[in-house]
Amino acid sequence: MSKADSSVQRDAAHPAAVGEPGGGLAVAVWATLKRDLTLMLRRRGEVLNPLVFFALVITLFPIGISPDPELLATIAPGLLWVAALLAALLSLDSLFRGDYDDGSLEQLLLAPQPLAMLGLAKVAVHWLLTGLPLALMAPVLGIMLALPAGSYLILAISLALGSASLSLIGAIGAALTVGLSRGGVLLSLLVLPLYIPVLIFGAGAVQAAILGDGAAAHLAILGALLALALMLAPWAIAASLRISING
Amino acid sequence: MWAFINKLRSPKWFYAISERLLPWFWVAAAALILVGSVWGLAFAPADYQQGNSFRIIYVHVPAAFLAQSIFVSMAVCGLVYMVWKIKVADMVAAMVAPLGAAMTFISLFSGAVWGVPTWGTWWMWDARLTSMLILFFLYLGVIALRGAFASRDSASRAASVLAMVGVINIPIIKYSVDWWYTLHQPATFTVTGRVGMPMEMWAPLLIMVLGFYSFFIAVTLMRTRSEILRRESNKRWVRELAGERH
Amino acid sequence: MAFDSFNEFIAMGGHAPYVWAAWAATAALLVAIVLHARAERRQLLRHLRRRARREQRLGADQGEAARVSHQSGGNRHDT
Amino acid sequence: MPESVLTLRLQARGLACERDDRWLFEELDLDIRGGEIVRVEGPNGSGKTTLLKILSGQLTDYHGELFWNERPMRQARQAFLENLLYLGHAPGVKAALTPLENLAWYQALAGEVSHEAPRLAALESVGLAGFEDVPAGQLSAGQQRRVALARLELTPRPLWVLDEPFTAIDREGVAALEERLVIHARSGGCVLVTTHHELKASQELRRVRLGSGGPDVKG
Repeated sequence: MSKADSSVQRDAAHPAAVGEPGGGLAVAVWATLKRDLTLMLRRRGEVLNPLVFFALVITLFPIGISPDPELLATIAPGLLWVAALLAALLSLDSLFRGDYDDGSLEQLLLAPQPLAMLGLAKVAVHWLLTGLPLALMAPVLGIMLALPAGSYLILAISLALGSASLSLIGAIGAALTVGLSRGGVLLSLLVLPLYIPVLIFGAGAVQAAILGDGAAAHLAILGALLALALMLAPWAIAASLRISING
Repeated sequence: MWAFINKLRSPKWFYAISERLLPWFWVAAAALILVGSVWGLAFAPADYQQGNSFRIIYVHVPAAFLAQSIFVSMAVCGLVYMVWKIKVADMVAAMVAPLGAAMTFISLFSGAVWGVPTWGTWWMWDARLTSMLILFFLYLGVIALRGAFASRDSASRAASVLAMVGVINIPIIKYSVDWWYTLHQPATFTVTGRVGMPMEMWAPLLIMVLGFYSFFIAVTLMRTRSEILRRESNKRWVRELAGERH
Repeated sequence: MAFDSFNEFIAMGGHAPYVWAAWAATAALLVAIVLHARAERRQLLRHLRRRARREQRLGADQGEAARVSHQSGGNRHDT
Repeated sequence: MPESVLTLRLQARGLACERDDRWLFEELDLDIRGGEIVRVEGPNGSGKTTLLKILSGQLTDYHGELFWNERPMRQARQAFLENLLYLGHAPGVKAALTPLENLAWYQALAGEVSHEAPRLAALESVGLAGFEDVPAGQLSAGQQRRVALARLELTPRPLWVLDEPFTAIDREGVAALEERLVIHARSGGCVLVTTHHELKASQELRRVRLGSGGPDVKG
């Protein structure tokens, strides 16, 4: 007890002495990354669900359309991209919901760190455990859709790049709807139209690789979209979280 | 400038000033739309390729213009509301959203009907129509989000943020859809926006566009006035206003 | 005038269904928007006026009493 | 009194909060200094939680002005947050993490690099010794609340804003917490609290009453 009391007085006299600015942010962001990763890895089902969903949706298409490899090959880039996009959307609703329900979100808002950066850490975890695995899994499903050789690497790279933008944009929607009891469907309605540019250039990259046009331009545009999203989305996420916590 | 912003803070002031402006916009809207319609339907020459079906342009293009402008105005209102906490701005934003969705619908519907004589099909994934369709979904998202909150203040803020996010995305969506379309373009020509349209064709179009804008302003003023009364119904000036008009 | 007769005007060079469908739908929607705005305003004013009358009946003192009566008795008198 | 007390001062001038055209409270003036326990009272729906959210910097759409150590809140926000510890209705404890992991995150969130020893000590002080590595989801509601309360010991902050901190805690825990609040105030800290539990009268205790008749501040 006495130790704590003496430090209370010290801090009251020198408010700035608590936590060094600059170093403190790195510590907080790192701890948030670590915490969210630990949380997700303790509930492995939630990490696996989007991947299983991805594989299932891809299985539906040959059954629903035709097993003809030539036909599948022409639509494979778009199918893989759309299915991955929907799979990433699936896990978006839970991005902030757990923290909202148990009160951690309030604490996140009151941390003496920029909320945008802490939100970014949470989005990064979402990408690491959803977007990245989807990108790594896509080539395997590409084989099942007879995706022409030479486009597999581009498929994985475009998905890895694009899904980072999707996580960032989607997090805005998740932050806006986290205070609503049934925000799930609304979230898709808000977010899907905003996903379209990423889809166009992502699927376009794979298409271009198949045609042998070189996908560098597409990947560059995907990178530019990601840079833009990285600059703007964290602020929108922070503002949205502040709105939701007041709801 | 500050004085003006401070005046805007008062819904009562907006209510008074809009009462004087409103008739002018109604008159302008009615006159411009009437002149533009008669001119466009009966007097403008038929298009050498599309014949008379091209007259759909006089409703399709003004609606499309308005649909985009309304989204921008909604985002600007959202920004004004978030930065200066001017409630009238949020009321305007709430009132224009359905109007914008309606305009998007008109432009989609007229575009689809126009597609039959031009392309021989009701729907073509034309760049403009596709962008319009996405815009329609964006409108539905903003309207749905505003309706989903129990607290009106939170709903207003959330809708403002979404409108601003949307307006940043609209040019990106538009350019990426244009690019996507040129990549997959089938061998048809785009229906609107050709260069070298003669004056007899674009003059009525201009008049119709102006008429639609006047209509938009008039409807927005009118509905915002209603919204002011609704939200301020417990304020004294509204009570007095209601008391006077027996 | 781009047409020689009224019948030609109506026929629109064979494109009549499309041109008139697009124009009619637009006109209908614009008129509906205006009618809705008007109905909304009238209903609101009627509601406000009814409330004002009710408050005048309820008490000569319009200030505080009126507000209280509205808040507590709104449902009772609305039927 | 040590000099440090002078530097802890939270003021509100003409504070008013309107939510959806309803005034929760108006013209509220507060001057809270170190060494005080301020209990915010009022019936349900009188805006107690909202007031605490405003005073803890979560809600920003209020009318009136807030000052932290004589500086407007807008400018002093960073310094204010570095001195604040807020515990809300929900304990903010992750069910899938152990109490130790929960505390580690909170400590890092404050920007402090730390070791396990202070966390263990904090858990022990709230009677959770032996539960350090049990996932919080397996603890009772009262024990989860205690994990949150361990933060009072873990990160020394002069200003405590506590919304119903006595919820779900047993009688001994209530007594210990109550005592802890008094000790905190006596050592120069400040406590802002809402609770249905009747606090023992002490010279540090002040009451702020919210209600339909408007706020009423008693010394």
